[in-house]
Amino acid sequence: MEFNIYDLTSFTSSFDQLLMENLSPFWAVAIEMILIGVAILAFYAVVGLYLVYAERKVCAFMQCRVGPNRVGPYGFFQTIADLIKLLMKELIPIKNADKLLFNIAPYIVIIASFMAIAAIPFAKGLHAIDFNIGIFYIMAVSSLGVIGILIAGWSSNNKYSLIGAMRSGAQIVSYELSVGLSLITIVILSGSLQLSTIVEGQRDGWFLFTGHIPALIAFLVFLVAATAETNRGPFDLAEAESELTAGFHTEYSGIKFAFFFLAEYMNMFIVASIAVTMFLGGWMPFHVGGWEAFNNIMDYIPPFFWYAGKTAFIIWVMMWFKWTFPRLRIDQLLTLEWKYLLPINLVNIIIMAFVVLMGWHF
Amino acid sequence: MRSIINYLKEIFGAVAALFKGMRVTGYYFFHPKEIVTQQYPENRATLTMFDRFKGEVIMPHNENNEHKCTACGICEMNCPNGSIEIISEMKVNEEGKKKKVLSKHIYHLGMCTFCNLCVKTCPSNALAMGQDFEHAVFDRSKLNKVLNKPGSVLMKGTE
Amino acid sequence: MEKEKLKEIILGFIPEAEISTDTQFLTVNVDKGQLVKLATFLRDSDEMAFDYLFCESAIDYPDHLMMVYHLDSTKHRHQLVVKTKIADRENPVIDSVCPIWIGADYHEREIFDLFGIHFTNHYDLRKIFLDNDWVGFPLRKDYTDPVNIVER
Amino acid sequence: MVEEITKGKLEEQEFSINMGPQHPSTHGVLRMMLKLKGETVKEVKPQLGYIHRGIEKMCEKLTYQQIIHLTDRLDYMSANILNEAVCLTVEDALQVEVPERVQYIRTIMGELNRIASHQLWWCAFGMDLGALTTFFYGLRDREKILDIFEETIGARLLLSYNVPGGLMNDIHPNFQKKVKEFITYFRKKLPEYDALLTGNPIMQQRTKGIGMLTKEQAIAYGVSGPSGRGSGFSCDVRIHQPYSAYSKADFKEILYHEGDTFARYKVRIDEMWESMNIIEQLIDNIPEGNYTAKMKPVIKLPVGEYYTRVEAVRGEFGVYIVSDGNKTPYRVKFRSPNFSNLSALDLMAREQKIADLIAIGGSMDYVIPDMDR
Repeated sequence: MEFNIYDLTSFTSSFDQLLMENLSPFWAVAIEMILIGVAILAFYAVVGLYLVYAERKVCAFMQCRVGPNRVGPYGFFQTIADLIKLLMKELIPIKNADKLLFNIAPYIVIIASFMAIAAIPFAKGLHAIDFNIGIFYIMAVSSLGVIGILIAGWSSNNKYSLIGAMRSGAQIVSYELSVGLSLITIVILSGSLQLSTIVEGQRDGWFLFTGHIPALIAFLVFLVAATAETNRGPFDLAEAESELTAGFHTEYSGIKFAFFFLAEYMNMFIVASIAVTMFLGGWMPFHVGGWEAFNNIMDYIPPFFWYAGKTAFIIWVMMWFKWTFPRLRIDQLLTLEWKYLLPINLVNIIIMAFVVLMGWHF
Repeated sequence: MRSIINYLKEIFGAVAALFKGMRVTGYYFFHPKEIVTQQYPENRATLTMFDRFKGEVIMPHNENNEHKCTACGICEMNCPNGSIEIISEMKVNEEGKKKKVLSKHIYHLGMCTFCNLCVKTCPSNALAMGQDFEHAVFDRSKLNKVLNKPGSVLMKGTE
Repeated sequence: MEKEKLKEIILGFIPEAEISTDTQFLTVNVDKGQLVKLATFLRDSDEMAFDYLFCESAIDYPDHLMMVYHLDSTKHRHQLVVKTKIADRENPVIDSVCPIWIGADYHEREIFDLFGIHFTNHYDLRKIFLDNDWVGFPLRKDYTDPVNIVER
Repeated sequence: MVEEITKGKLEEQEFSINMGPQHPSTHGVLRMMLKLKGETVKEVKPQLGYIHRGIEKMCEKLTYQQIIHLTDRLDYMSANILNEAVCLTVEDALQVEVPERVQYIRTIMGELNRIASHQLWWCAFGMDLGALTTFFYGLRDREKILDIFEETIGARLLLSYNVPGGLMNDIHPNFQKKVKEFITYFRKKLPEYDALLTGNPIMQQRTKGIGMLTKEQAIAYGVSGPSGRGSGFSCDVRIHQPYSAYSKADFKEILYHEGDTFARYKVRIDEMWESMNIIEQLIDNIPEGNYTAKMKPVIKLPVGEYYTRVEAVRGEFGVYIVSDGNKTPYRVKFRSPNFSNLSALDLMAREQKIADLIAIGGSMDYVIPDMDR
């Protein structure tokens, strides 16, 4: 099977060569970095804004409402208008707040999510850095955000914020475990930590299908744990609107609040991307063994669209969670992790290791 | 062993119940026909209020610019909030009798609680409830309305 | 239980109580010194079992204040009204029934706030609605407030 | 500081936190002073009075017809039932026999009001637990009732429909048809509530065994209505002292004995079914007749004291009128259910988490204007 038609590797590598030939290696790398940085920045802003829009539309439809429909057709520019509003809003200085930490917290949160995006393979060749420990890197970086949340809660000089931040800390420390373990299950199956290898390994079938039941369980566990890790849905204890008014970002206004807000949606995007890369074959098209014609048609859909579609689906599922379920209490949240997800996960890893050892996977 | 079975049962039961809830929201997501939102300013043309809707107190006038208010002051007395003020004057009518005539029926919309007592107690049915509900104004003083139209007179035959 | 029978039992316990049976509920007028004694009896005796204080109010009459307790029995489903006169309008003091019916707590705080009746033995007698520096007792008949009360 | 920590001098401290008056889940302007230890609530001190309007004082200056519109503004979610209470008191005092038609309509309106209120409670309770979608489903269904009200009465929330002696105006010709339509509609939608929230394991974990209130405590604190019935306190005035047309309908009192938040939740859900039963029994049998009894334009109650108990949505509502024979009452006391229910909050919320406090508050269904009066 060949699907080189949409292979972007040749394009990116020729561009790289062009720069390398004409410039010193230092400048070539510098220009590449700037270009990639700008591209990611733009991508980040657009995706973040439109995820907010998507969330508002999705929840509106689930609630028998229309959702934003005033700014532009179907309210398409609503979030851009919101962003402009947030940019122009006053940044309220908080009395007795720790100025340095208070100002630095939103940046930590948003930088953490920025860094994670760099390692995500969007399509063949459309990949900023292909680490050999890619998945490990994403896990490490994406969990940095909690430091920002803790700092925000601590420095706001507000008891609600503090409670929210502490909840968030406890939550992420525990759920990081489940996220890691469920990904390790797939790493066992693929035998690699490198994201490009993992995606390539799913050429003949996504890991969700080839890995039998253990992969399915790992996927479900990952979905739950990832929702928890992004402070969303039924696990939004750090914000817990009805209890803590707004939790850790109670005292933030204007663009600083927007940073938290954007980072939340980008984190959702990142975990959805990880889920797609690890379980649903990344940018690989959907193939059914034996159906050549069907597979060929699938190949004509560009890999980026495959990737985006799958990510959108996962994000939609996470939104579905959020708009259906009530929030858990902090002790129940920890019970769910330590009494249910973690044991299931550990057993699951052993089963997966056994399956791989015996060669029972496809 | 039993505890493990119970443990698994618990998990599956919970997941099934969660899925039941998701089915409800999922159903509405895929059925945009169930949307109940009214597009308010756009549907102004078709939006009709119920006949009995209590939007404001009005004084109906007929085509000859006549109303039925005899300035008896019962509505003013019955209003619990003091939102009605009646200013009347004594005038000599054609028969040479002195009679109370309404000069201004002042209605403070901002103080009205729409309890319907003025309409209910009016002995000559001079007042009614109007269906207009868009009362927002930029100045509070605009909420003080004079209900009788300028130049209007008492309808013939109303006592 | 019939009003007459209730009357008999209460008179047997406190002979000097004035009881009227022709009102909606059986009404017992007691001296304020005997209130707690009567209340304890009403709650604890098996025949009475008035365990549910559903309303407690005060009335300001020109020469005295009146406390009114509306009682219900969830066991026998009979009702009773206990009334107590407080003669001193300047410095009204009465024993709290809070230790007997804990539900009286908020009602007594409200009465303390709006009538200025002081309850002894109440565990947490604070103003409930008004500010701590509010002067006067609004529900009394002689209360005047030229700013907030507009007379017509 | 560092020395203190290393010497172990710095003990764990309780800290106090203000919840409200501006807080998303205090359902109005209730302010609670909490003492917390970590996430555990050690003490709740409610502070009232943020919308104290002195309605009892105002009533002393108004005639009996005018009082009605003030009772709307107590528990605005059960306005019709509160109106009815005042009307019943006046009618009792004057010994006026109201037409049977009026009694039927009052009962139906009251039950519709109860359903509407429980629907809003359900929305808000879901929101308190963090399930935001419930809010819209509840309001969507409540809209149908409000439309029925609007067509007949002309108002949606502050109804002022009852007047001493009868009703403000007769029911709209469409009324019966619309009510029946609503009941068939809502019988289909109510199971959806169960699927979305009642059966949800997260919700059940959040509510079962939380905020315990025993029957004895409920009676002692005077916690009535659905909150009291969740503790097994049989306090339904509609059963024990039937008024209006309740004696003509066959219905049962919803009682749960667990006394936790989930029991209170279930009582309200079941009450919606039961209210629909009552309406269905009465709606086709509304007798013909006048919509008001003959009343004098100026109502003067005979000297004396009058007390009426009705079952409002949140519990037993009482009107205590002391008359000195004038056209205005000498003293009016409203026994509001929320006021008594609130006094038990501290007892229920102690040693629970903050999130539980919100759930308990939601299950008690507070309406703040009713407390403050």
